[in-house]
Amino acid sequence: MTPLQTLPEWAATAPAIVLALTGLALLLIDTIDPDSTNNGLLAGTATLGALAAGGIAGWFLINGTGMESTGGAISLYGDALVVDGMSLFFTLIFTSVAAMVTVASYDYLADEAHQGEFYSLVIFATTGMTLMGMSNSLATVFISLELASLPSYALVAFLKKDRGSIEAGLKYFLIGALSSAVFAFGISLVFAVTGSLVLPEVAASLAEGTELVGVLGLGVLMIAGGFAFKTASVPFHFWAPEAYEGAPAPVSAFLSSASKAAGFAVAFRVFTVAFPLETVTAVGGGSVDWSLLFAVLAVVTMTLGNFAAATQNNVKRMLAYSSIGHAGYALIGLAAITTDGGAANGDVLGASMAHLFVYGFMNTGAFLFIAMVEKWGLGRTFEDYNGIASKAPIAASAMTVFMFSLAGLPPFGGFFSKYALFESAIGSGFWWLAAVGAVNSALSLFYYSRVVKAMWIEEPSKPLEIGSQPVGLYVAIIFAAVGTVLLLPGFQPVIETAQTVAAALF
Amino acid sequence: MIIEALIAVTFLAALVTFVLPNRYAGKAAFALSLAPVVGSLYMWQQYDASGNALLGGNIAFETDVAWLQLGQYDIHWMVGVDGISMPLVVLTTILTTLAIVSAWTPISERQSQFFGLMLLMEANLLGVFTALDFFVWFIFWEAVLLPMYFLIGVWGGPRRKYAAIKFFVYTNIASLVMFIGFISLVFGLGDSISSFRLPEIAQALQAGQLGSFAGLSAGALASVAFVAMFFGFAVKVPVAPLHTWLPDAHVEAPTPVSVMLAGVLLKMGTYALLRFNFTMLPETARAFALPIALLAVASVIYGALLALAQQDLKRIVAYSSVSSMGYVILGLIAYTTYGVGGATFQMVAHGLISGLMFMAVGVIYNTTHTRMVSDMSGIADRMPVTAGIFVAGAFGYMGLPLMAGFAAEFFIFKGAFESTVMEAMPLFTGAAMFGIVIVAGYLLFAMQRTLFGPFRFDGDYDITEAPFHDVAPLAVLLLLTIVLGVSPDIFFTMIQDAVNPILELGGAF
Amino acid sequence: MVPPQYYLLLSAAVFCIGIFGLLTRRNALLFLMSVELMLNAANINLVAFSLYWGNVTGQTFTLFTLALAAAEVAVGIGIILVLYRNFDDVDVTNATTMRW
Amino acid sequence: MAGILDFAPAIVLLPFLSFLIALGAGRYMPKGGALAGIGATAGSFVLSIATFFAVSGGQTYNQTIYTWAEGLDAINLTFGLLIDPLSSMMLVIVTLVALLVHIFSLGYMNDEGETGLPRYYAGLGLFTASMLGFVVADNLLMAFMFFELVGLCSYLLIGFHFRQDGPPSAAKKAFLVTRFGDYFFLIGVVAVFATFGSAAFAGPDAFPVLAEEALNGEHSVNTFLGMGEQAWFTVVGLLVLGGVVGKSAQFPLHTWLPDAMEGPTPVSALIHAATMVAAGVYLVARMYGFYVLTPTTLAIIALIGGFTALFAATMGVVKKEIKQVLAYSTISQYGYMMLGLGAGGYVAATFHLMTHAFFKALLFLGAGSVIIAMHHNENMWDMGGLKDKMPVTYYAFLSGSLALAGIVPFAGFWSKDEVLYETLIHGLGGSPILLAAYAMGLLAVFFTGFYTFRMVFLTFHGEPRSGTARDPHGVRWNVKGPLAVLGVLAATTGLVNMVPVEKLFGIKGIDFLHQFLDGSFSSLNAHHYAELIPYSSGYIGGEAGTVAIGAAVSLGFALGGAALAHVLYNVPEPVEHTDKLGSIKTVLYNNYYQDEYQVWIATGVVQPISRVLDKFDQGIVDGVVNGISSVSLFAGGRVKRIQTGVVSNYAALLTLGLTALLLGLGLLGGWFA
Repeated sequence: MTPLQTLPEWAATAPAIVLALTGLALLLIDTIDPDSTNNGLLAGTATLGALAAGGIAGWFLINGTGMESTGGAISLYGDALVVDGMSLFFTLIFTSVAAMVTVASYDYLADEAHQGEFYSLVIFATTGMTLMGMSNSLATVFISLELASLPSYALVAFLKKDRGSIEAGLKYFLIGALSSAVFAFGISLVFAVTGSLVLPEVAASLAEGTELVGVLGLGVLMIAGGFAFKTASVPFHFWAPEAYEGAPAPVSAFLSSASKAAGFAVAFRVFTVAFPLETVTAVGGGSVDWSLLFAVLAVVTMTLGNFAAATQNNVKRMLAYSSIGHAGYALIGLAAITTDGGAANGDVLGASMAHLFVYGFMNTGAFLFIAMVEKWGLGRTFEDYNGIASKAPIAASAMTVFMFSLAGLPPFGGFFSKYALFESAIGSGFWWLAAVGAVNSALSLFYYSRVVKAMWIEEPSKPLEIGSQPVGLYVAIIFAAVGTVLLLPGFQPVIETAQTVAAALF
Repeated sequence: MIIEALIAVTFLAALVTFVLPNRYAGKAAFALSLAPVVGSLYMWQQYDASGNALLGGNIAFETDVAWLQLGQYDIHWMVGVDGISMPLVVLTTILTTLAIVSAWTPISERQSQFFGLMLLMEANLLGVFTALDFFVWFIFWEAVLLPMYFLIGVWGGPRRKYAAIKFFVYTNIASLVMFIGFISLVFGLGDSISSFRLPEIAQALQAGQLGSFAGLSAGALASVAFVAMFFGFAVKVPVAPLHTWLPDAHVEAPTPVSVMLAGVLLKMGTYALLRFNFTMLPETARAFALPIALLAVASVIYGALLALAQQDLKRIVAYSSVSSMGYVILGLIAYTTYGVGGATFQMVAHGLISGLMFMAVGVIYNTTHTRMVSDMSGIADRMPVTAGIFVAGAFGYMGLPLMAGFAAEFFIFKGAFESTVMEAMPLFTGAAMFGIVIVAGYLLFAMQRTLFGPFRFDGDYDITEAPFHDVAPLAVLLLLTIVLGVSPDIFFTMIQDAVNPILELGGAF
Repeated sequence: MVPPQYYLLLSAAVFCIGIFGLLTRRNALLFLMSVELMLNAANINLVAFSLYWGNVTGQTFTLFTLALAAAEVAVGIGIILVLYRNFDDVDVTNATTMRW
Repeated sequence: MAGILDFAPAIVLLPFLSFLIALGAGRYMPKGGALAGIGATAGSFVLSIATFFAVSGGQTYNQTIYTWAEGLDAINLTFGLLIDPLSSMMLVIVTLVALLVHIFSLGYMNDEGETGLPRYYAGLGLFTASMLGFVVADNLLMAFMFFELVGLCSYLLIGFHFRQDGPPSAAKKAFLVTRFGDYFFLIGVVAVFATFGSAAFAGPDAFPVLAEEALNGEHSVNTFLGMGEQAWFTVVGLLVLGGVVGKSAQFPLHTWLPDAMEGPTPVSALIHAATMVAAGVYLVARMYGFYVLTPTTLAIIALIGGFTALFAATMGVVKKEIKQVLAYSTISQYGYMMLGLGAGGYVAATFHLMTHAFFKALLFLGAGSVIIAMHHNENMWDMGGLKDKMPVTYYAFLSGSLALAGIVPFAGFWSKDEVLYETLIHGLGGSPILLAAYAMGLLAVFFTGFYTFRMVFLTFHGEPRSGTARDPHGVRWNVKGPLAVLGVLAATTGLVNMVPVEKLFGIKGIDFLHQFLDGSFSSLNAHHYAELIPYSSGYIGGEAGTVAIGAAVSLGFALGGAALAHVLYNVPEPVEHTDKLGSIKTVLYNNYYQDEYQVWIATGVVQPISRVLDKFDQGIVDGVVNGISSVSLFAGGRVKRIQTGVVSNYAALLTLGLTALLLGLGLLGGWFA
């Protein structure tokens, strides 16, 4: 018996509500006195809000809200939203990333204008992501996706005087607009075929079959495209390198970790609930086998990401490409789903979620380290990183942890999450996907270790001076590093939860 | 719990050393590193196991607690030692301590980090040799590479960056291939196992539980996995032609690191070969006897001939390591008590002797600041003690009787000659044994040019006898070499005890 | 009544026009307009098939789409504004400081 | 009962002790540890004598005293002592020579003010200990191990003067060449273990006995590579023989020995007379029971021996340095021993081993004394007329020379004659190979006589040819003493085995050595070997006649050689007559270019190969490794080019990608069916 039974059902959306209120509160604070920029207060409020939402989500998870143990998923507002284990799990990812980002921004934005807007945008975007995780209808999917995207555009272009930031914002926006158009068209096509937008109903009507298989296929493909944009997967990835490189580093962290995860969250739900593989592979003589589609995307994405990352001179851009590569790994979660998979489907999907969870820590940490280096004004290329370890050993050690963990080396969290992913892929018979992934992570080791090499082994070309010791950034980075390390011994609960909640989708 | 204690103490020692000021780090690291030495010697004295840890023998100091349920198979924290790992544990602790002492002179900057990393590496090495769950083992296995990467990269010679990255990426890719091979094997076992505990897996394989996987029949799967794992470990050993990272790493690494690299890290490869390939897939190994024996002979002769062509003392010893490790492979494939036992004994013997040689080269380098044979001659005139130990060590390397090297090599030759895996084993043995002539060749040439003849030195350092703390480790190693050579049974009995079960393994599929 | 296939063809045509414009125009504003065209192609479908299926889901969703399109344009205009400030032009192919 | 033989281990341990003492405390001791060495070797000598008499009294000793490696489900590898007539005799020889060499060293090293004496005496001690360990070894493995240690000591002692260029190089060569032989020996050891599961010389599982039984089909052994017993035993025998050829400096591995003259002269004496070089021949005698089973091996041994005897002798005739002459004479003399063993003359060879030990030690020490006198000038052409200046040396040296040349009644005559006699009768018994070997041996006698007396005359006779020769440096008791002892021995040891006398005049029982070697273990005594010898004997005019003829002929040749030397060199002002040899001269001076081709093999073949391999390793093998990485980096460089930075292109590519997926899935994936 859990205390939740005593609450009304809408309370299940508490995380989203809390986030939304926080966002409003931030705007309020900013309007009360728009001139003085009380950075600490703003950052504090944002972080508190994020942590509160995360805490609630965690509490729900522990209490089993929306899971079998308490009577299954809680669906609200005419099935437009649904709160279940998966949405809560992803909420945890979004909020923790958001918290780290807001804390880090405390230093990063110290002498920027419009801080109130910044934090509120971050929080609103987080709200959108949370809703993406919950949305159970193509309509809410589209809306929440836009709610997450629009603030992101603004955040990327936040540094109005910085050409890089503007260019990044422009590209992100244009590609985003295009993708959302494609996405919307896809939705319209699916509606045309099924006459409904609510995911289960779509599935139901598909189960009865249709003669417009071609239209359905096109629609599915375009919807997949919309998600591919959000997750920075081929061929909708083009915005990612520039956006991540040009955007303020905390924003890059936010986008590459949380936004990507959000894209996967909604993709997982839409494709497993609205287009169950066993249904769509036998619809009206056609076979819309989207797992094949994602298998192709996964292979292309991880390969392209890793190969392109291998030859970058700019650490930030290298990380951008590596984050494309990781999108490829995560796609395995969808690619390895089979019609007769049963438990294996839940395992691989859960493994993908667990990987995104760990990725949330190590990748955010890595980008925040870059934020710190930018703060120090050292530059973004590998050469600029030479010898940092001699000045800031702790931060450098943290970055080393992130790099090796991203490469999937033990003894760090990335090893188990990646292993779990490949292991479950093998478990559902996609050993060749796992093999490709393994080869790619071997290559990735090369460019990740370049960063380590620069920091520890190379001699600084010019005498490097490190000014401040930004507290907020340090806190965030060390938090991320500790998380990354502890996720090796403590991986058990993560993978367990992820796979349980994923299994609930099938 | 003693193993956990051993590893934990070493980890703590590393952490303590990290935070110490540079000027105390060396001495402190030495003092701290005595704890694991004592611990391992205590273990050896208390050692009461029998049989092979993977094949149902009773395991000494065993711990086994469930850790992770990851997908289909559980991961346990399982550690313990048997006759194969016990000597290597002792070797690791002793060699680390000596290496630390030998590092006092050459390491002049960022000492606390250096010695901390040395201890960190020791802790991981202890983990590698004691872990009995695949994942625990693999985590330590990989974790060894990180300190090594920094030790070469930060404190190394002029081309250290290239050497470090090469070593790191090369060995990591090898580990990955090995990892894939082993995992596919595990999946081939299907539901017949419930965890990654090596004993469980080995016994399941023996029980013929291996099924088909990824469209491969059991036999094919075994072959593929065997090849993948062999490749992975062969890089580490290293077996020619996968050895090219070794000379670079050795030449660039500071001497104490070379000592650890040649003395212990290479043994990880042969240890793993024995534990995985030759214990878990004996039938496949026997089926591959011909190529493996060829590789072994190739490594021995090729490595020795390459050593003959070198001008850099360190490169000479580095290539001769390739040669010596070839003997180990030959002994392993022999599948006889003396063959496999001798191979295991050679791991310890070569650990001591190669460590001794590298240290000796290092001591000379500390004073001359060059390792080029052509740059000096008649050093023995100014550094008699060092030269004397150098000569003794060199003869140990040539397999002089009553020194550990001879015992190991003779065991291997005897075991390989009478092996039944192939009709032609005697021929391969004979071919490999020619290594003892070539090794004598290049070591004698090197000694004649550097140590003997009229004193000549192209350099402006005054050559005097090395300080006590440089020579002491050499003396200790020499003593150990002779002790092991005079009574190999110190380790050989327990080694045989652990090795013999492997020889009885029949065909599982 | 008009069979739904025609609506599909119409919307497809509009969508393609949008893509064509977006590929050929370098002016950011025209780019934006093309995107609007594509969104409207979606709207055509939604409305038409909402009629076809006899429910209002599609039409309601169309309203949302329109609103979102407006919001998108708002953000877009803002970005294009700063683009103009920094690059003195609204040509989207100018901003190429980052590549490869 | 604790018989004297239970102290046998002490014979080995005492010199080892002196090694430790000299090494550790030598620099604090008077004479740099010499006294310790002398005391130790004296002790060993006394014990050896006691052992010798105990053995002649019929006692024997064969026990395992230490298990080196205990095999679980496998055989043990052990150390043990085997004291039988052969080893006890050898013990006496080695300890005596070692003792005398130690004493002589006082004069040669200490009095000459050499530095590094502790190292020197430590080396001597270890050398003696190793050799003694080898002599008493009761199995092949132990024998091999001490065999190797002997090699090590020779390396250390030959290279004693490591500050010069020559000695280290000579030491390296000595170790390397013998190592090459030992390579085959080691394979042989391994093969013996693999074949018989035991490498014991004596006892129930002695491998010669097992081999014998195997050949008689009473016992089965593992053979390899699909060979039959006979063939396989031959192979094993030849493998072990490799070590013998190396250590005993037989053709073609003799090249290291002349260079080894770089070592201090007493060391040369030790190496040539009693230890290193003797080890090879002793090994054959030790496992003679195995060799007699394979006629092929015996024939090869005989041929190698005969050829080496002649070959080395010819090279000896043109040498300038006194020690060089002695070096080649050593090679030649060990050739005789091999000849004797190969020809089935077990006792004869052993006999020659003993006599040679004494007179060769004598000659080297004599040469050493001369060298001291000549202030370390070894060139005989700078000597001459020393006989009046240093009579003791002269007469002792003369005695040794007569023995070497094989002039009756000096030791060498009896032993060499018996070797040749055995060869002759077995050759006549129907073995042309042996006859050929005999011919070579006989011819060698002539050259031996010649170069020996050429050496004597040039050194001691005629007029002094240099200032130092006119006024030589004196030598003290510690030089003269050993010379005197050995001089007497060289003259008299022959009498222990006067077989010809016995045969001619029918005096029974004066072939003491024969009787002695017939004693003890049935499987190790001369009788047993004699039964197994695969030769039959043939005679010319009866046994006595053959003895007479053989003796007369060999004596005649020896005297002939001596006479020629007398004519050419025993004149006031001798000159070189080598020009008379014409082109042969250069060949002889260059030792038949043996060194040249061996050095060429090392530096002209092996080193280039290794350099090529090095290039290959750096270029190809490593190139592939680096190539893989650069290829993937290049690929990366290309892949990232699609990121042109122009957003319109992105849109285009995006659309293209979508279309491509559309088509791909439509055509291949079966969507839109």
